[in-house]
Amino acid sequence: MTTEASRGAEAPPELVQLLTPEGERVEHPDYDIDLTPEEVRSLYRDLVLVRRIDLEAVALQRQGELGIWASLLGQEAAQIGSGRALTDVDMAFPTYREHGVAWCRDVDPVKLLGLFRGVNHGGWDPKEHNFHLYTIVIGSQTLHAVGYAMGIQRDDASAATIAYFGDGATSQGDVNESFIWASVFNAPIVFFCQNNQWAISEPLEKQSRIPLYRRASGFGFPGIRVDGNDVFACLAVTRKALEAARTGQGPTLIEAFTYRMGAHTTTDDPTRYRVASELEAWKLKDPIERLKAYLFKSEHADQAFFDGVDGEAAQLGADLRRRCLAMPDPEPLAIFDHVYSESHALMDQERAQFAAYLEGFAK
Amino acid sequence: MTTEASRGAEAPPELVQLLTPEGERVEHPDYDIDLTPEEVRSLYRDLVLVRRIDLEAVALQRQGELGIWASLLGQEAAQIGSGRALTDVDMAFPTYREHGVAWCRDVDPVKLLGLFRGVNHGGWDPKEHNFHLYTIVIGSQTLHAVGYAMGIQRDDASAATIAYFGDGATSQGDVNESFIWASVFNAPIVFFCQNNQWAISEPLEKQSRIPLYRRASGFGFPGIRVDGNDVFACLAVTRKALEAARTGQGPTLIEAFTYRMGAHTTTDDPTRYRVASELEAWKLKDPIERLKAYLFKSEHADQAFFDGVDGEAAQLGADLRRRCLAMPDPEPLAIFDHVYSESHALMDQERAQFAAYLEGFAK
Amino acid sequence: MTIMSLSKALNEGMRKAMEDDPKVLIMGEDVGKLGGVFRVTDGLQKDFGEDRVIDTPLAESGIIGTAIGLALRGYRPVCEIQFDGFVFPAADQIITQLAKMPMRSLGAIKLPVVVRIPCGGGIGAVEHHSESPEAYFTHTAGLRVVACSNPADAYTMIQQAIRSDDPVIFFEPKRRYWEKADIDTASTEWWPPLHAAKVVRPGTDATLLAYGPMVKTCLEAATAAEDDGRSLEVIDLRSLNPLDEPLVLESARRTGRVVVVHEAPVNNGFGAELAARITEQCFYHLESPVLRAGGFSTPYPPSKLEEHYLPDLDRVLDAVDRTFGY
Amino acid sequence: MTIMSLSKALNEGMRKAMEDDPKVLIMGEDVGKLGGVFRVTDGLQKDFGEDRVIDTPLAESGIIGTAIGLALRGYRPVCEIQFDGFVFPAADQIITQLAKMPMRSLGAIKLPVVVRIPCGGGIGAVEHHSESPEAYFTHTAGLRVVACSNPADAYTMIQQAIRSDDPVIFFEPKRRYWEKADIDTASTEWWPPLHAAKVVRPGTDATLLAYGPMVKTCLEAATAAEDDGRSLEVIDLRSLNPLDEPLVLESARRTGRVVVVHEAPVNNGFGAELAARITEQCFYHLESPVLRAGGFSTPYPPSKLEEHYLPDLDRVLDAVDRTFGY
Ligand SMILES: Cc1ncc(C[n+]2csc(CCOP(=O)(O)OP(=O)(O)O)c2C)c(N)n1
Ligand SMILES: Cc1ncc(C[n+]2csc(CCOP(=O)(O)OP(=O)(O)O)c2C)c(N)n1
Ligand SMILES: [Mg+2]
Ligand SMILES: [Mg+2]
Repeated sequence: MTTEASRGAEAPPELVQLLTPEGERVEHPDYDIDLTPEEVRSLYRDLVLVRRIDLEAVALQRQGELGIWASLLGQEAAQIGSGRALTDVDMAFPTYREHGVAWCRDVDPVKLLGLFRGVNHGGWDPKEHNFHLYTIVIGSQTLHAVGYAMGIQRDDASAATIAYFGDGATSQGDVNESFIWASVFNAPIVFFCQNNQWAISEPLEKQSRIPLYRRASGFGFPGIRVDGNDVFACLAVTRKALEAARTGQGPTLIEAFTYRMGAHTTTDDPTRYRVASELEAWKLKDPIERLKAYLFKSEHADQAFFDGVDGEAAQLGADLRRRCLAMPDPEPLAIFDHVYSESHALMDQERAQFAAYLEGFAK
Repeated sequence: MTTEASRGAEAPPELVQLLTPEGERVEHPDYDIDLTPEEVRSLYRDLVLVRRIDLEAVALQRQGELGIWASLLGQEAAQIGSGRALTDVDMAFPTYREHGVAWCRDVDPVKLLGLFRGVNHGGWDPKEHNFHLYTIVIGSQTLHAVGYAMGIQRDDASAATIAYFGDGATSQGDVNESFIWASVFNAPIVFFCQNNQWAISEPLEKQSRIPLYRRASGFGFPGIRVDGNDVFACLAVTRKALEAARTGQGPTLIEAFTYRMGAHTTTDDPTRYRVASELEAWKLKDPIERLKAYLFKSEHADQAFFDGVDGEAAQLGADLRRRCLAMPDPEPLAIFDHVYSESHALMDQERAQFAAYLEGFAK
Repeated sequence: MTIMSLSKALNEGMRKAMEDDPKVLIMGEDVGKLGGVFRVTDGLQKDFGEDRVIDTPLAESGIIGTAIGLALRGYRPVCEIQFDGFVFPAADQIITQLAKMPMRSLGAIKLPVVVRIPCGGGIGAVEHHSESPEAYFTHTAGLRVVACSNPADAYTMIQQAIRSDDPVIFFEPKRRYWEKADIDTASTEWWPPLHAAKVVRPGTDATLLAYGPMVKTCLEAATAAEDDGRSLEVIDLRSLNPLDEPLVLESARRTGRVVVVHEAPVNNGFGAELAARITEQCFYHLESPVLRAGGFSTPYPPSKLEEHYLPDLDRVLDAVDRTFGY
Repeated sequence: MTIMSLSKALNEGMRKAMEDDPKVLIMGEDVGKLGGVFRVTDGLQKDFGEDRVIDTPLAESGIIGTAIGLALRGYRPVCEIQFDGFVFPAADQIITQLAKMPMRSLGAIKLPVVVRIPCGGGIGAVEHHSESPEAYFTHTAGLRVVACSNPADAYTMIQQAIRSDDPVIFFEPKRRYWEKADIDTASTEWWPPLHAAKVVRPGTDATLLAYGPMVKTCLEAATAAEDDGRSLEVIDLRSLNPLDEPLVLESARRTGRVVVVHEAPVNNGFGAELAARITEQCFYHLESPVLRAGGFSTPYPPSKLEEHYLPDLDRVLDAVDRTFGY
């Protein structure tokens, strides 16, 4: 099995790259991007801040403040690049790991912690941010995203939908059905697959024997592989795909070739199934380091800027920790809230009975 | 919508054909077949007899002897061609329409009638014929077929599995999951899709915007489209795919491009959703007519032969009718049989209670 | 007033809902030109177009999953599952997403999705075409589950279900599709709430609880029982979740004898919930245990056996007799 | 004798089954190198190879569907569903194929497939990781449904389930995986049949019926009740379908009071079936209705609320008190 090859450190030929691991800008025949120094610095800031949020969450879990956490470590560029390609009217459907995209959609980071702390199952209003709730059942959200895109068509709106999912998710029936619906209805959607090489302990070859972006060809729409650790390339490729969707050209599958640098979640132990050398190889392709190198070389930023961002990050982390600890626990009777949006006899009955029961204890 | 184009009468270029609708033998770079006149006549006989079985079943349904029937009219060549490509050790997983394949697997035609008459849900022993029971839930059997093929691998046997399904089935999650399993495990399986242009009232473009055989490319294995009304081509293409499977070269998807000349089932009314001209166009491509024309031209058969086959068909039909009417109804208590293969307290209890209840009436 | 079959009443109800609200969509397999295999959506695509009456690819999970997405965008999809036995590929989307997403969102999301399921046996069909899967859904919190039993209710209940902001699993009694009744679609008279049960025949000696196809069977049983001098009350539950408990309990206390009738297998069927609930709350009023006349705890048999499998007038009366044996 | 956790007991049981029968296979997500997220299959791939311990693609329908195919070829697959809440994508293959194919074949086909499902809450997990979906399967004819509650049973029951020629849904009490007990794997002593229930604590005043994770909770409740001078009998059902009716009914008749305890939502849960069945057959022996202490009829709540959602010692005793209120 070509384990190394299929998730190896050297990028396969067909991969779109605009910024090398060494921080060199390179050209690509079909994709280019033209950013002001200001915009590049802003992307760098995004990357650093979301990594900091992630690190803080991992720490909070270690200290028992969160039940579990799914780290995005290593996938910052894929998430910020695609997330910044979205316009306000576009709608995003995340998995449980898109903390970077949430950041781009202005979801207060502390709201992401709610479900991992166990105070709720989803703490923000999707409509407010055009960012759907995290979905834990692998692949389900891809169908929701296509349905939403069909709604956009019926509204005659110029907007697009983006559905996030992982390499493992590509094996689920729902994800493949979403490809079918999207192509048959020519829905305005971008399928953004973060191939981080692993589905918990299973390497990519347990899900596919060919590069994932090629899956789209079987359904009649374009698929493309992008360097998922290159924020420029992710931004450029996603922008183009979203624009195609908005202008009636239908779906695109983007495979962001990246790496899950951390454990699957804080409860996972990767040493049981993958070799340390793999991580080392990928560290050389770190999405933040390469952008930092580029900013230095291009003299778009100086030390003061980097120090500033680091300081901001430190503060963001401290602030997040403080507000996490301050999160109120839900009331016992909240168990019965929002199960139905209209009144429901059984909910009223069980709520009343449980209230009386708790009363009894109070006495 | 290119309705006509996608299920039009003129065969698309990429289609493998060895016998034209006019009965001319043609060459194909990758596929050929070398049959003795005897073998060709035998294929003709198969086609005529299964059509006769089908016609008789339709008549039986009209007369109320069957609850429903799914006709194979027009798909004889796809089924006989692929069915005759199978060896005894190969295993076939049909839908509910593979009466022609059942014929090739030596399943007594009257046994096919059981489930349509309502005396059972499946009347033959799959192991005895290496022909699985009919599966009504669209797509489910494709996963069973892949699992069976994985078993063949574990047995180190030189055998293959063939999974039958329709154009509509390609939209089901299960079918796409079966493609994934097959490619990841390189299972010895042939996916035989009879694209008869319709899923009840839905034309192909409701399931896919590209030719179905191309679906395989998204999963990393070969897909090929064959003229489903050409028994030679179906035999040649299926043989090659089965041999590839048996020799460790993994799965192949075959799209047999054909046409459902009858209603979806005897309860369906196609006039509600398709134009008569479509059927007329396809009649010119009838699988039996073209082989008959070939046999005449090649002088491999004379009128006496054709008369003989017709006589055999008439007898088969009469015989089938007689034995259908003679089928015994199941006993009431059979409701509880075979639900579990080992004894089960609840079955025993309910069986006893119901027996007593029936007793009560007897008295 | 117009004489209408149950299937036509559903068709008219959906038509009305689509006229009243442009956000209402119909989606499913063969619901367009064909009008569905039971013609329940007949003519709707012709009149409302392909954007509002959508022939979908052949995949139930896809139907429910995309319906959820459309609902998130503000639409009100009415999904047709072609037959009861084909709802299971959609089980995950219904149970983990449709039922739970509103609570997941702390109320920010409403999912006004109706899932229409023709259900039950008695039409001589092949496997998977005669099942009664309601218990899978009554056990799933977050769903409302209703079943119509006659044309008039079909006409009003489908409209109420479509208006509901919660997901509704809507069961249609297949074998009653062709039953006719006089319906006044113009009538502005008050409609009973979607979740209200109905006493369809008052009685004093025992209560028959039914829904969907078994309501008619129970009414016939009650008529037959009358000749033996037994007065049976028949209640059409109409709604399984939530249950109209007050009405059911009042009747149970009054008659002291209850028989639950449904086509689904008895084992862990909805009848079990009714029996447990009624017994808990009417313990001292019951002259006999709540008995269940239902399908046997086996897969649905070949159609030649369905007359034996399904509860019929005799099986219902046999159960009633047994309640008098205590 | 070796001290073993419940998860280790399952692991040893499967190892034994694989040694005894080369046709036994393990399949599922992450069951190989990782040994499953709960390590229940730890080390099995190393010792039996990738052909017998199969890391599958990430799709539950595919897992069950291909397991059926392997069974048709003569294998005995043991499938792991990673968490209770992820069994639903496989619902169609389990309900329409695994459960019904043997009957469909008139007995020509046997499907010795085991579906292992870690179930229940109490471990502070996120959504979909704490559910108790047993009622969906007890209502599905053709399946055998069992639940182990302790290491010793885990060791024997998993082997018996694998030996069964019928499909078995095998529930494992997640939060009890780490509970330890002394197990004599060498012992040749008689094993109770897979479908036999067990009186795990004899008592005279009331009967507690439980299975899986709630057995321990009920034992604790019985101990606490003793101090109030109440003698509670605790029965570990072990098998939900078929049910060990004789043992359950005998106890119910003897004590006259029964409380059913499970984590699943009460509404149409398995407790409803027990209540209906017991009441029907012990009507004159019951001093009070069979009461149910279970999860509320809502989706499983965020983990900060699970201690309130799940029946605990107090909720069980409260139900017991109420049976004495009649
Ligand atoms: C239907 C379903 N099955 C199993 C799981 C358990 N599970 C959670 S994450 C995961 C792996 C997902 O891998 P991938 O799609 O590559 O996403 P990643 O976690 O790598 O971002 C699995 C199996 C689940 N959440 N949903
Ligand atoms: C899961 C499922 N959904 C719906 C149906 C109802 N149904 C029976 S046949 C059919 C169309 C199948 O079309 P296709 O796959 O092209 O096969 P064909 O009948 O044309 O041979 C449908 C929707 C079913 N049997 N199973
Ligand atoms: Mg991954
Ligand atoms: Mg077709």
